[in-house]
Amino acid sequence: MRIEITDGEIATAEVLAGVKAGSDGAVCSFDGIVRNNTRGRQTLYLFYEAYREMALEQMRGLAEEAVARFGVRDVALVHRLGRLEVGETSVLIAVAAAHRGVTFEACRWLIDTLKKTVPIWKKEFFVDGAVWADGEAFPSDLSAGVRELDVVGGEKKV
Amino acid sequence: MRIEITDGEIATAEVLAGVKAGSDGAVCSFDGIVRNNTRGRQTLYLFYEAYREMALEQMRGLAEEAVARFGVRDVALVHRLGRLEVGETSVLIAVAAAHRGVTFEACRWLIDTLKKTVPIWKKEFFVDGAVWADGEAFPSDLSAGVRELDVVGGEKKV
Amino acid sequence: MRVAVLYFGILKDLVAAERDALELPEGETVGGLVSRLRESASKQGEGLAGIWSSLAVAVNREYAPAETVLREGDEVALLPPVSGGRERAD
Amino acid sequence: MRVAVLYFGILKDLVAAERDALELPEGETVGGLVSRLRESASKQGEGLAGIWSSLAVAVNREYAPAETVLREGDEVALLPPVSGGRERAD
Repeated sequence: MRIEITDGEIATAEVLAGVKAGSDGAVCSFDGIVRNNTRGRQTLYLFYEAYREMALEQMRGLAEEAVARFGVRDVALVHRLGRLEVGETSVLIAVAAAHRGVTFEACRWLIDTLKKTVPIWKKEFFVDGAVWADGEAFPSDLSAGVRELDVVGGEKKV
Repeated sequence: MRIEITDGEIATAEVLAGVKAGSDGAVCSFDGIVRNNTRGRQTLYLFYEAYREMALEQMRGLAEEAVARFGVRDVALVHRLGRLEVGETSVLIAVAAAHRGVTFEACRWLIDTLKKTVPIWKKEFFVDGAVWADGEAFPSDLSAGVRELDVVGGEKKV
Repeated sequence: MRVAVLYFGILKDLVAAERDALELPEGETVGGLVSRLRESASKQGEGLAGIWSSLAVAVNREYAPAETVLREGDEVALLPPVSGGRERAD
Repeated sequence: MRVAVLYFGILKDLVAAERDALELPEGETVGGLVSRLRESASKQGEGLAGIWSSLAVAVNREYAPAETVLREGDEVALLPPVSGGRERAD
């Protein structure tokens, strides 16, 4: 399994070629790329940052879970950090298996789960300013503790 | 839309790079590769043949239908013919859109539909012989006429 | 009238030809043509019942139902089930 | 006891720091620590209510619930909702 966080360009062709082995009949891949706009606002570039060591551990965990859950043979997961221009790949996922059905399912699950649980954030730079992109709420098992606390904390302080 | 039937190696990196444009945030791709075995029988190589002009027209039609049906921005569909070795790509599909959900759905639909309706066949060469791979039954709107005929023909001849 | 008949995949091996030119009566249909070919193959001991009932037929590169009436110069292709990469449980 | 606190994303901009070292009473929990930080931020006029209630917390690089008891030397990271590439309708 090739699990990587990199500061340079992602070598898409090399990652895809590397994930294949003789018993595989299918590779499904997902390529997340920097769009030229967010809700119509023109993007100049993005800046990705991560809690790097934790993100890498989370990515390893997801890859292992994908193999166990979907029965695929191999997974590659590469995320890039730093400044990315429009059109560049921020994340590349590739899944190999004998048959195609599970490669689609595992690849979709990996990108959906990665984007909710792996500690990576992006700041969007527009002509007229910059914002940290809104994230989705954490899955309840990761954030519930803090949410509950929020109510308790509020009572204490009022 | 890059729709191609080729006798040489598929240039995966070039096809993937070519399908992206500025407004895209996601590319999902599928890579069908020659496995080293079929039901445990060791594969030497495969030979793909097509009703070439019709296959190309069918592929064009599928790509257009995918854009209309899933609202994706662009599709690339490349199939290789001739002798293919284990590990080589026989078919490559790439789908680009602003958001990832539709790229997965369109890509999956394209490969599933291609493998049922585009006139391409493969012969599998093993150490101890060769067979044309069993195909799936045609979707009923493509084959029903002939099936019905089959019964009529049978009656005529008995 | 004369039509061209194309064979693909396993059918090509079975009839040992890629292409035929056939003389048919006016008004012959796709279904009628398939029946003729099937009968002729079975006379030559090449009957493979399964394949004839699972065919699709294309006329001038478009899938065509059995009732389609053929015309002079048509290109009729007999297509065994497509196997570009059928999924199966190993 | 002393713990390291790491800030990421929007929170890093908000508290204008990447990393803090905090002295805490023995037995302090993840939840207690977040309350302290939140209170201190709001005193400095940096309150951004939404962010504090949507955080996740990692202790030594693993997600940790509010009741987790902290220990000397722990690395506590405050994680705003992940935005590696949220899907949204344009």
